[in-house]
Amino acid sequence: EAPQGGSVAAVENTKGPVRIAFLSFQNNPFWTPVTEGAKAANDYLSKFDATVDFVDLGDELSAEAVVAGIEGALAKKYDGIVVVPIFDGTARIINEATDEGVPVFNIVAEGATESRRLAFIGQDATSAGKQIGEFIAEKMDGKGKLGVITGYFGATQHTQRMSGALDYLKASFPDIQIVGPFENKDKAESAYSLVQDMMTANPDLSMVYMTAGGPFGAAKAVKDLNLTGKVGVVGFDHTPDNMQYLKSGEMVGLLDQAPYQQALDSSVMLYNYIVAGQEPPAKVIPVTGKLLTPDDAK
Amino acid sequence: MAMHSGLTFVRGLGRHREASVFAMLAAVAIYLSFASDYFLEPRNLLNVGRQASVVAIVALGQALVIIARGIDLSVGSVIGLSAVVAAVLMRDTGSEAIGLTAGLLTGLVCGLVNGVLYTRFRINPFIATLGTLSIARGIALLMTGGIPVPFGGFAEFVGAGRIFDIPVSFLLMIVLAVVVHVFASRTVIGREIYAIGDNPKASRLAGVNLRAIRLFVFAFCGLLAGLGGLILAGNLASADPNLGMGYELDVIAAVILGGTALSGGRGSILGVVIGALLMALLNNAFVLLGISAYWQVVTKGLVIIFAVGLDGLQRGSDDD
Amino acid sequence: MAMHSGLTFVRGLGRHREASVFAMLAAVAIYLSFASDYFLEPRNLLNVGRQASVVAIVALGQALVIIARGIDLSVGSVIGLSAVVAAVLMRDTGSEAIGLTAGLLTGLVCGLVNGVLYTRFRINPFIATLGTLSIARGIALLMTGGIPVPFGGFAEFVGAGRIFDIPVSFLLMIVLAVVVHVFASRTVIGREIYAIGDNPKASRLAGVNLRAIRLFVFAFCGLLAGLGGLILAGNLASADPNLGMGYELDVIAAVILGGTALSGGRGSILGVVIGALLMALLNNAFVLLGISAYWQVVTKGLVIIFAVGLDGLQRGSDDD
Amino acid sequence: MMQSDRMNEAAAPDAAAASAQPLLIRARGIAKGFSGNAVLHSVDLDLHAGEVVGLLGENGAGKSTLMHILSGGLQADTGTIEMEGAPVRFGSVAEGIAAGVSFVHQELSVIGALSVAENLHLGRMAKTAAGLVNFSLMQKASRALLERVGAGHIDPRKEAGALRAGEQQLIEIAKAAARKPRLLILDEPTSSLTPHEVGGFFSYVREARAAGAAIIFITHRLEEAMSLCDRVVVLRNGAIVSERRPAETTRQQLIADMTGKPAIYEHRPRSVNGGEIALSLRGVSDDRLLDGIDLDIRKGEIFGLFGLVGAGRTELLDLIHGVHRHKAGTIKLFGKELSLLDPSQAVRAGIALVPEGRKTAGILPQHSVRDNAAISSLRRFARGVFSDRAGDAGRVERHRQSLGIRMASDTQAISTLSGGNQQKVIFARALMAEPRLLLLDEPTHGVDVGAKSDLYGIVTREADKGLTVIVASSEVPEILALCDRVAILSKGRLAGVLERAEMTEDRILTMAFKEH
Ligand SMILES: Nc1ncnc2c1ncn2[C@@H]1O[C@H](COP(=O)(O)OP(=O)(O)OP(=O)(O)O)[C@@H](O)[C@H]1O
Ligand SMILES: Nc1ncnc2c1ncn2[C@@H]1O[C@H](COP(=O)(O)OP(=O)(O)OP(=O)(O)O)[C@@H](O)[C@H]1O
Ligand SMILES: [Mg+2]
Ligand SMILES: [Mg+2]
Repeated sequence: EAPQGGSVAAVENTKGPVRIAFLSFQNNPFWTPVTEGAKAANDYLSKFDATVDFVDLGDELSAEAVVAGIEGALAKKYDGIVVVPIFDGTARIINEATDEGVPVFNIVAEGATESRRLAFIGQDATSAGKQIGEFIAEKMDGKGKLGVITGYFGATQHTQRMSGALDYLKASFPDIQIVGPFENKDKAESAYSLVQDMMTANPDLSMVYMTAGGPFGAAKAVKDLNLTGKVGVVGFDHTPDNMQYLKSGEMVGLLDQAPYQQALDSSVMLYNYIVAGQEPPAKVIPVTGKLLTPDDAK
Repeated sequence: MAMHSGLTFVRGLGRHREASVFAMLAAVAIYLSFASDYFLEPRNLLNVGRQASVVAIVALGQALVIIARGIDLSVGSVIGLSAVVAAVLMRDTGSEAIGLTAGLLTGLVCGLVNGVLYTRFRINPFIATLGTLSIARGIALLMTGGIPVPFGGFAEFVGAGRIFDIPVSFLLMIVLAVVVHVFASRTVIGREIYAIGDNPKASRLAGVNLRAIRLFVFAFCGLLAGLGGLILAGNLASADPNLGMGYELDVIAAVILGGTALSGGRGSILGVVIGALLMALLNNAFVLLGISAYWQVVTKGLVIIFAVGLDGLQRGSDDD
Repeated sequence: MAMHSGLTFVRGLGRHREASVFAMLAAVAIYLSFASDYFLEPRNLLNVGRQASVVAIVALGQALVIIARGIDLSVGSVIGLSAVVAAVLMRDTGSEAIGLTAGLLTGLVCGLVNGVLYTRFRINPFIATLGTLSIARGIALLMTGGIPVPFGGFAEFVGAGRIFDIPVSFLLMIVLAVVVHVFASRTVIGREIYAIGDNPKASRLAGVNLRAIRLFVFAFCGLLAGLGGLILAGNLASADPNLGMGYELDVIAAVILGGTALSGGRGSILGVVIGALLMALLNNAFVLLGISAYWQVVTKGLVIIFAVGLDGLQRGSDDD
Repeated sequence: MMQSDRMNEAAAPDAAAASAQPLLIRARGIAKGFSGNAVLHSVDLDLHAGEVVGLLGENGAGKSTLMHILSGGLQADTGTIEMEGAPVRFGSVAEGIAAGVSFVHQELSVIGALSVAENLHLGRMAKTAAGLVNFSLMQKASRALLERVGAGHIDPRKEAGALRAGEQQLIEIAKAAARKPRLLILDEPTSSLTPHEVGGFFSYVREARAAGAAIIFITHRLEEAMSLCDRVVVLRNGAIVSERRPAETTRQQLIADMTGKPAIYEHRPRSVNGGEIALSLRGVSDDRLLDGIDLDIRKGEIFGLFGLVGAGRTELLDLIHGVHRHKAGTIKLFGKELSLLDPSQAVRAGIALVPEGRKTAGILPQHSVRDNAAISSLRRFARGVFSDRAGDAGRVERHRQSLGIRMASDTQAISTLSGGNQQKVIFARALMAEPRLLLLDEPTHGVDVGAKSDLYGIVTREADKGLTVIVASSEVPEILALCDRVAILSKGRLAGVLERAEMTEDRILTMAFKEH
């Protein structure tokens, strides 16, 4: 039977010890459930003579770090790799690993270039953006001003989340006027200042959409400007800071990516493939994030 | 009368290195006051002041370090570590006083470590503080497991509060700038900081305690970075271990924009504040004018270059 | 005989500034060869070499800039811009030659702009290149709309290919390091670079063309950053406008770890390569040993400090 | 091994005058070497309170090294120092200062970023009750101090970096004076002073002597040593070879003590009248100072340029060398008009410069002697893009011999050479560029008498071979010893040109004051 929090059960191991490398980052609370998911997979699979080694690629997210990590895992002769490839440019090394007989399972986000990974489980950033866009449109009643703050200009995931929402809104709700986007480099303090300035130039702003890090900075600005209830912030990830403002009402919508489940399921599916050749159910396994609203936080 | 002294002031500026940044600041401000109806609103101006305050406060310390011919790359990480230490201790002991004191002390200790690495172990400050940049960030991450810690109380008042509508952090910046200005230009230690930056060897021969002064500037810079961390975390009511990441470049840019020479010995405190204000003003301008995304990045670079380029052209080929 | 010349080599190193980084590199390598069964595998060693290659190649150019008493903060952005220009032109013209040439030229032009800002407009290189850092990144974003462009062909071979199992980029780095070493130590321009870093005024009076040499080092650094961009994008088969972000600190750290003085006039090319290798080795160690992210950050700082601290302790108080 | 004319202290009657005063410093057997090269061999030196001792010696004899040891800046390898009978060992300059030793260094080291008053009080600034620096008190004290050393005209509020070299030198002397030293060491303090400033400085030294200080005065100007000192000690190759009273000796004798040979350079009449015009200036002006300079200088001529401080000699040489551009007029080199953008073009056109200000404009401090000497001629001897390193070694060796540069090896850092030897390396640099026109700006600053005559000989020899030389100097004897003709500048104007036959000290000085 499937482990708690996961949806896939492991098959019997007839092959002997299996070693899986789980390559991920750690620089903010988003990664905490990912790490926990990997640990849970290790605990669960240890009963099947398999280990899942969590390998930290550090606190700076970049394609080069991913490439170096996979190279390292290949050097260490792991049987399979779960990786968070996040960026374009990781396809080649993933293909190389696959060619060497080491299957690779992508999770969370992957670059636009197709690779021959075993499968990808994660949220499609563009459709997540669209999901949030629909939510925003509903909240704003199809009109008014929406401020947009993105993490890094040019970061694929951030851009996709942004355009997923904005393309949808532009097409369906032309009365929603968009302010921005501005870059906050994933910094909450920068989001705070940006919201302050946006409110100065657009006193009638009613919603702020944050595609990446630091949404709670925007929420704090709304709170300090005494605009709770008048201006809402929507963003990603159920981190403690964000949740706190969901409770107090500055944050009106938070989409998550079910990171724990992604980590756990991917490890188990990869294990199943290694020991029994069992293919994952699809090449791309979509995860629909859970959109929390203030009602859920109470 | 006022007109006349104003003119003298401007002319006085003309002779100084900070003049061209000041001119750029004025130019951007004048342009903005025409281009946006909101720019001149007191509330907006005060926002700009608040946004500049942390960079300016940390830059005050950095300026002294650079005048003394050092450099401190670790300030961004020290901001994060101090905030985290303060928040964790506040949470665990329940005492605000302990938390805030510990936060400031953390900054001080980081600065002292930098100073000792430089003066005792003779490690180039660029490398020494690049090392502590990494170590301080790592400790902050280890202490929190990467998860922000809630932070509030008095620090929140300093970071986000207002007195008569004026942001407390902005007031604090003004006070500190005046204090550091007087310190640098009128106290013995202040003058000795300039001396050792200009000519360390001669200063030592004249009896200036090189080690003590160097240790002092790094410790002071660390302390101000610690204060900056408390303000920043207070503003957000949350101490994130990644707080302040990348601040070192902003802070150093403010110092150098303000006319301080990286080679030491020269620099003005007024200039540092102007430099920090220019950078905050730019970010404000992007939002007020709604400049399109990628042009923001380009414009920022252009303004930085122009701000200093004016000065270079005016000085002509007198150096080297 | 070999033993003896080996000893002479080590003793020769002892007198040089890069010695302590080399010692650190050796220490980490020895430790790793015990701690991990996989470290000494040729495949892993070559991986380390490949991972060091881009930083090392760009650091070769940066070293010359720093030896000439400049600094180039824009290299990270130039990496990104060059890659993007090459990829976009390759996509639009369908010609690899045009794309690659344009990529290299982009780097060269960025370097020339930095050089002109410094020599003609007399803008402090720290500020000038901080400006171009922003401008180049902005242009890369504008050109691509923020979306990575696929990139392949010959560049992919250079970035990711292998000749007899040896990564091409590593071979390229070795060749370039030898060329730059010979250039710096044996050619007229190379020796003039050291001279102007040591005393610009005296060099100028002695007949060294200060402007030309400064322009040259910035242009050359830009060119190598452009090459670095092509390799990096080639390795990833994708040109991301954010490619190379933050590289400037790694590159400068490699240069300074390798014993080059930020104050100019002094520095070794061999040292630069060692510095870059040390940093790549560290990252490799983290992956091989499975060190947790937060400890990685702390360890990295400690190793940087130790690598240079050994040297400082050994030299004692000879400066100032 | 070394011939010694040393006075026997107990027996010498003239020593009695000095020793009427108490013995302040008694140094015995001081020896010092740098990485195996002995620089001082067992030096004994006595200094009495209220005595001015001249310390003479060739470049590299070890004068500055000995002084560093007395002041705590360096530690002797062997030997003892007693101060008023008690053994002392200064571990650092600070300890020396605390014991009353003040050292005015050979190389200028004012803090350019600080005001004159701050420079004078660095390390001991006065404070107000509020703990701030008491600027008004410091300024008052500074005025008095500057007055004492004959520099009353300097405004203590001025930034020290903006002062002339001579004025900076006076600041350093005033700084030492402020400490009321018991032992005052002056290492070539007069090398950049004007004759007027030297006068003020001398009266300060006499005053300090009257107040009971022991003073060591190092100089390469023998006249100064003869007129100021009570006793003159000569150091040669790291050992003291003579001690004499000025009244009882001659210039020639001192030179012989220093160099071991009695030679002194005498001007040799030369004729260059038939030669072609090498350099021709017509109406050359800049926008600051120089105004309509007309000059014709012949090939092979040694042409002097004299003037008071700020007369514009350096500025004129700078224009010829392309450091600055002239704003009006023409400069022709061998009939070809020069319009130089940069000194690099001047060097390529065959113009080499030995600049004023060795430390700031001359040496590359982190480079070896060989690299320093070769920097101007890298391109001349390049093979393709490569520089001729091996050839450099040979060329440097030749110039080391002909210029008598004292060094352990040419891979030694130039900053470890004595001041005068550094100057010779800069000379070698200019000669190695094989110029057609050699510009010398105060070329013998800090060069010892023996070497000076060597340099004069070399300049004359090169001129005989056809090199054209312009010498800017503030020392009339140098002009008289070396030049075939001299132009006198006064406040940026050409006050006149004197032929060899017309050159006398009086006439030269009178013309120099023309515009004043
Ligand atoms: N740090 C050092 N390392 C090596 N050699 C040194 C060092 N300092 C001085 N020397 C050598 O010691 C010798 C004596 O130098 P010193 O400076 O005492 O000469 P000096 O008599 O003052 O000459 P000058 O008249 O030129 O100033 C020189 O040959 C010099 O090269
Ligand atoms: N870059 C400059 N800017 C302004 N004034 C200058 C500059 N360079 C020189 N001067 C001034 O021009 C005058 C002439 O200087 P110059 O150095 O040519 O005189 P000099 O005859 O060589 O005398 P000395 O070298 O003894 O000072 C001086 O008063 C000097 O202050
Ligand atoms: Mg000397
Ligand atoms: Mg002069």
